Amino acid sequence: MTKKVLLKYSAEKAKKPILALIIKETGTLMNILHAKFDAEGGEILLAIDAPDAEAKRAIELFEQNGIETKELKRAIQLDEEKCFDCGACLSLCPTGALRLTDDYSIELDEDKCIYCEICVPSCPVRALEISKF
Amino acid sequence: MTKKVLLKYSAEKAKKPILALIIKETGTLMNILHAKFDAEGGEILLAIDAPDAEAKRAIELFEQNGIETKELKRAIQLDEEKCFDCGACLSLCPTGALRLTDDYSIELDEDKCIYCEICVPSCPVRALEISKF
Amino acid sequence: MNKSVAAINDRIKRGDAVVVTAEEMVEIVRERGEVEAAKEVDVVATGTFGAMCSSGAWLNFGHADPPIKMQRLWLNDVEAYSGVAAVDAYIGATQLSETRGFEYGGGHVIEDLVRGQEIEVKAIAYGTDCYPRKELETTVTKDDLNQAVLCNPRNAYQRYVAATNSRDETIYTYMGTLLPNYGNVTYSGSGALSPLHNDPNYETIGVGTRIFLGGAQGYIFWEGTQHAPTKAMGTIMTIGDLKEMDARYIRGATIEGYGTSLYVGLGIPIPIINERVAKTTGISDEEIRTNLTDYGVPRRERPILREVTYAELKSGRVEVGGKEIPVSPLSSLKQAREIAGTLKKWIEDKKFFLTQTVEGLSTDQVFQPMRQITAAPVAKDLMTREVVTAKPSDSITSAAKIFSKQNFDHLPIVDEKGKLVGIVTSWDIAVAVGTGKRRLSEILTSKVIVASENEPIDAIARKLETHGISGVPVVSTGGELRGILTSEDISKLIGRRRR
Amino acid sequence: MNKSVAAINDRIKRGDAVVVTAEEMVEIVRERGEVEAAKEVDVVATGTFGAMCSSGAWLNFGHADPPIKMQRLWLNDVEAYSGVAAVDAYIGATQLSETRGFEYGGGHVIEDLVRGQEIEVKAIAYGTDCYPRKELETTVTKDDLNQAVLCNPRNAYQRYVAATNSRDETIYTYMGTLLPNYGNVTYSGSGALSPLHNDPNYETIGVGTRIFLGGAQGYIFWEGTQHAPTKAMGTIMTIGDLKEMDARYIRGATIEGYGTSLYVGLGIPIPIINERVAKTTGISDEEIRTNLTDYGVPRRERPILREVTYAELKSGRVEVGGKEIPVSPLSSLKQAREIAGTLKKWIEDKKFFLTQTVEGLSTDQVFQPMRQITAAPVAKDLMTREVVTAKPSDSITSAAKIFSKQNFDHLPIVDEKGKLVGIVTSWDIAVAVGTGKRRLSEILTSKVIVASENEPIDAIARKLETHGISGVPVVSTGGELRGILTSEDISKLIGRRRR
Repeated sequence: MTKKVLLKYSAEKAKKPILALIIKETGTLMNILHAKFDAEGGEILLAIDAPDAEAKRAIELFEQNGIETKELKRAIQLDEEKCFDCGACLSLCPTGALRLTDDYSIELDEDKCIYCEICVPSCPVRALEISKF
Repeated sequence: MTKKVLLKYSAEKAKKPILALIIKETGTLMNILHAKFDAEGGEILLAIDAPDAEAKRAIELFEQNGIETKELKRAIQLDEEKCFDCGACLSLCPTGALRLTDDYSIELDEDKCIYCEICVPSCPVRALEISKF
Repeated sequence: MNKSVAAINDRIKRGDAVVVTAEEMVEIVRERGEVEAAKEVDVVATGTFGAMCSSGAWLNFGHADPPIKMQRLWLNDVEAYSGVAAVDAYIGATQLSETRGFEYGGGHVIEDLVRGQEIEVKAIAYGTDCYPRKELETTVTKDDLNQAVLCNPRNAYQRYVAATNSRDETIYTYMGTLLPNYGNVTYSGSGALSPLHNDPNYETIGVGTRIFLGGAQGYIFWEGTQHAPTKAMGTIMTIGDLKEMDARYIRGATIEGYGTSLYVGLGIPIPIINERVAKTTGISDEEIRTNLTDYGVPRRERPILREVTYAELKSGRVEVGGKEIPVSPLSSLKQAREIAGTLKKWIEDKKFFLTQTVEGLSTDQVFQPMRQITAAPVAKDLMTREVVTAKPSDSITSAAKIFSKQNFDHLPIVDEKGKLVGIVTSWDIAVAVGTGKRRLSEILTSKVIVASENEPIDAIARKLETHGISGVPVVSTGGELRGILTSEDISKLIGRRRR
Repeated sequence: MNKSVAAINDRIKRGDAVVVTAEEMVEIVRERGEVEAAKEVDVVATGTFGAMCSSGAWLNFGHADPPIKMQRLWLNDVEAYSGVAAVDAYIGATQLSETRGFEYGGGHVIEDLVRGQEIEVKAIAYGTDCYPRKELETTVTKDDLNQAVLCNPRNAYQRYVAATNSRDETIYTYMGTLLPNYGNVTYSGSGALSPLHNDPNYETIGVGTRIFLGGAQGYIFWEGTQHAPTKAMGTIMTIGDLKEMDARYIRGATIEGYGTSLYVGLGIPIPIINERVAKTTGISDEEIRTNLTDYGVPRRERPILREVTYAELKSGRVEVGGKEIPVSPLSSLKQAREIAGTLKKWIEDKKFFLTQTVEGLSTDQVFQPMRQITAAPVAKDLMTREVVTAKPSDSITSAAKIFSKQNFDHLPIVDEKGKLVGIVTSWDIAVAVGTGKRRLSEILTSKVIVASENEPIDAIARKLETHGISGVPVVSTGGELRGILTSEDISKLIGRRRR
């Protein structure tokens, strides 16, 4: 199963190519879902598509390199029956996981979701739901 | 000043011509404003237009003849500014003192009023007022 | 022959239109027939001035600083409803003052607004980031309001029932004070002048009809609540600018023992577009019938005593059971006539033009009772059936023994056929012993307040309250004692309901 | 060239009418000009789907047996208003449930009614001779109601301001959740599709205009509250039969931290009666401007940051202070487009005909603030001006002495110019003594929640509540300490108000 891991970089760590180094070292497939990053540090959301043990090893390596990691054990759902595409959630989403399509529909790209849950109560018809597992 | 006196006759007293006798005896001017009367007894509303002492004497004579008397020390007013001629009072008035004219206006004939006050609270705009003196 | 509203408006513009009141039209149709009347007359002006409880006004106060989203608000201590946007509120005619009770209500607030008087506003709120304010007090007149619009969900009942009272006590109803034993009759509506009765088929009246409303020009914008055209009980929703109205035609009212209301002056111009409409505007008081109804029975379906015509009602006397009973109109016939006259003059003076409606009103809507999920309990559902009784011939001493063993304070006295003939209380017994009386027949109270087996508990509860008593014997229609119902039995029920 | 509504209706009847949506019309006018567009197009269909707080419904329940005159009533625990006749009531969109708070309100009751769901009805009454019943509980669906009519005092704002937030905390407003430090922008209205913006001169829109309302055919029956056509902020009152509506276009909503509302789908058909109207229906998002407003300032007059166009807003990003800020529409643009499309289809399918209005709407009405008789108190009116302060360089010990003599728990720390640099509490002192700190500079909290001298008390009260604090230093615009305001000072004021 794909693990979603949020990496938090401090300003100091942001200068080093830690991600590249770890990918090189482990050979694990890691997909960058979302990154928000500058000289002050930032966040990278990774999807690690590997057997459990291998994924665990990669996460340990990040920690050893001084990167804070957080495994996201959640799922978010947009109930399309309830959603009437008002977009109240759009501007609250920090990663662009919620976005407006060309025909003004709301679309949820769960890959980008960091489960901050700011959008959930903002939905006037409770069409956004977080489940934890 | 004219005194208004309400005479209450029992069935027994109703049979005797007491009013006629007293008028004859005293010579006092007494005007019958309103009467409701049958074999069971009833009421007569009198206006006695005589000096105080003379009127008092006449009232005493009624009492001596077993007629209950009640001097009406009141005045009723219909505030024509407030009244909008709905007629809620009309059917409550036991003596016809409140009546509808041909043009559907409410008219108050105070001479006929026995100050029962049933009409007062029935007026939706409080246009009927009783004052006591 | 057919005339269009546009053609009639052209005639009004030219000063050629023939406008008559509905009363005048009765004579014209009677004398010349509807065919001639339709040719001659262009507009018939109607009018009514009666208590219309389903009236109220939308008010907009403008924003306060800091802003408030009014959660609850009071106008001269009468609660208005603000369950809409921040500073919009609806004040209804029957809402009572929290300090002055029946003497002042929403209807009076509306009249005071029309009169230009200052109204005290108090509001509370829960407070939000955009509307932080939680309390507000100010005073306003209609001039301070952005909108002050009379907006009535039910006006101008085509006709209404006439009311009387079979009970042996005076009752206070929305049909006015009703004297005991059919002592009087009340009715409402202006008969031949009634706006909706002049076009009962809704050929000319509909959504968008311009009308006389409270002295201003207003509009019909929907069928009214309880609209029942097939029963000649049509109603309309109306709207008009309160700021333009005249307090002569908008009057707050107190209906004794019932509550407050609003007298609304309303007139509809009927364009005589064809002979059918000419005929319906020719309707006379003799032709408008209604049911004389017994308000002494506190049920949804009240017994009908007879049919009466508005002609009889307007005569001031109605026969009930061989007696001539005095009548109260409740609506002001004088003002109804004045309104029709004013509307006629407005049209003649080219100040008022007719509208072509944008949609008709329903002609087949019916008025249904409320859906109830539980039957209302009646006396026999709650009464105690096993009642110890005594006979009139029983001795005081034997009755005294009963009281010593029982836990209630009223001993019903029944005759040999089981018919209730009176009641004796422990206090009566005590007095009897003191004064040397021997038999119950000497001391029983024969005037007993009773309930019938099928009388609803709510009505009995009101009876107990009104008379300040703690229980009543329950009797059959034949007068036989069937049980006893006490306020305690009723409290138990209400306790169950509240759970 | 001029066309009459009647002629357009004839074309609709014949199947010849050219109907386009307001978005399509933008292109037509842009490409061919209004003269050609007026010849070609008969009707422009508009649409909007947004939260419209000033919405609600009139309901008639029919009479209960025994009858009740509802004095207060609740629908699914949301209070409705029955200050009118016995069984009429108005339920408003923003009225909150008494058991579920912000999660359920009048808007949800209305949606549930439209969906045909059962609604719990509870009512109480004071009881009268004609309406003896004092309590009622039942359940109803819309089918059980005699009338269920959406009747909205304010719908379809022509346009509305856009909102952002200067504060350093998230705020919850009727414009949605606003992130700190201009973190996002929200707006409402459908821009080029906006019904009233397509006929801003009210040449075709007025009393009696038939519209798409909640999926049914409804009507405009008056100007809406806060109607301000000269500011391009016109509004309308609307009515339509709830029983015929579709829950797709009538949705109860919770606005986080603000309350409940109702999303209403509304579309107005604009008959292209002349070239002026063709031109106004050609308006594009680029031409519709509105003010980006700072909702961080909790006052009636909120600062305006800049003007933005609906084109910018719809692009999803707006520039504020050199930064691109994400935007939320709040109204559903997708549903607005769908509504315009449905209305277009209804007309093409001869299911919907236009109306000739019976009266215009005001074109010069203005929206005034509330009349207030007392100025709202601000910080400087209530604050304590004599405040004992300390300097950052003062010793812990000297500060401890101040606490021993004073009756408050916060010691403001000011620099030599009187500027507030931090605050120290008695708890800080205790900890400092325990950990061997010496100077106040080592322990002071520099992030202090403050109030400004002219900040309204209501806003400060909310601040104290939100942050769970008992008082704030009051500072000048330059940051100098001017006083202290505690919740106690505020309670005293509120106590005075309540007397």
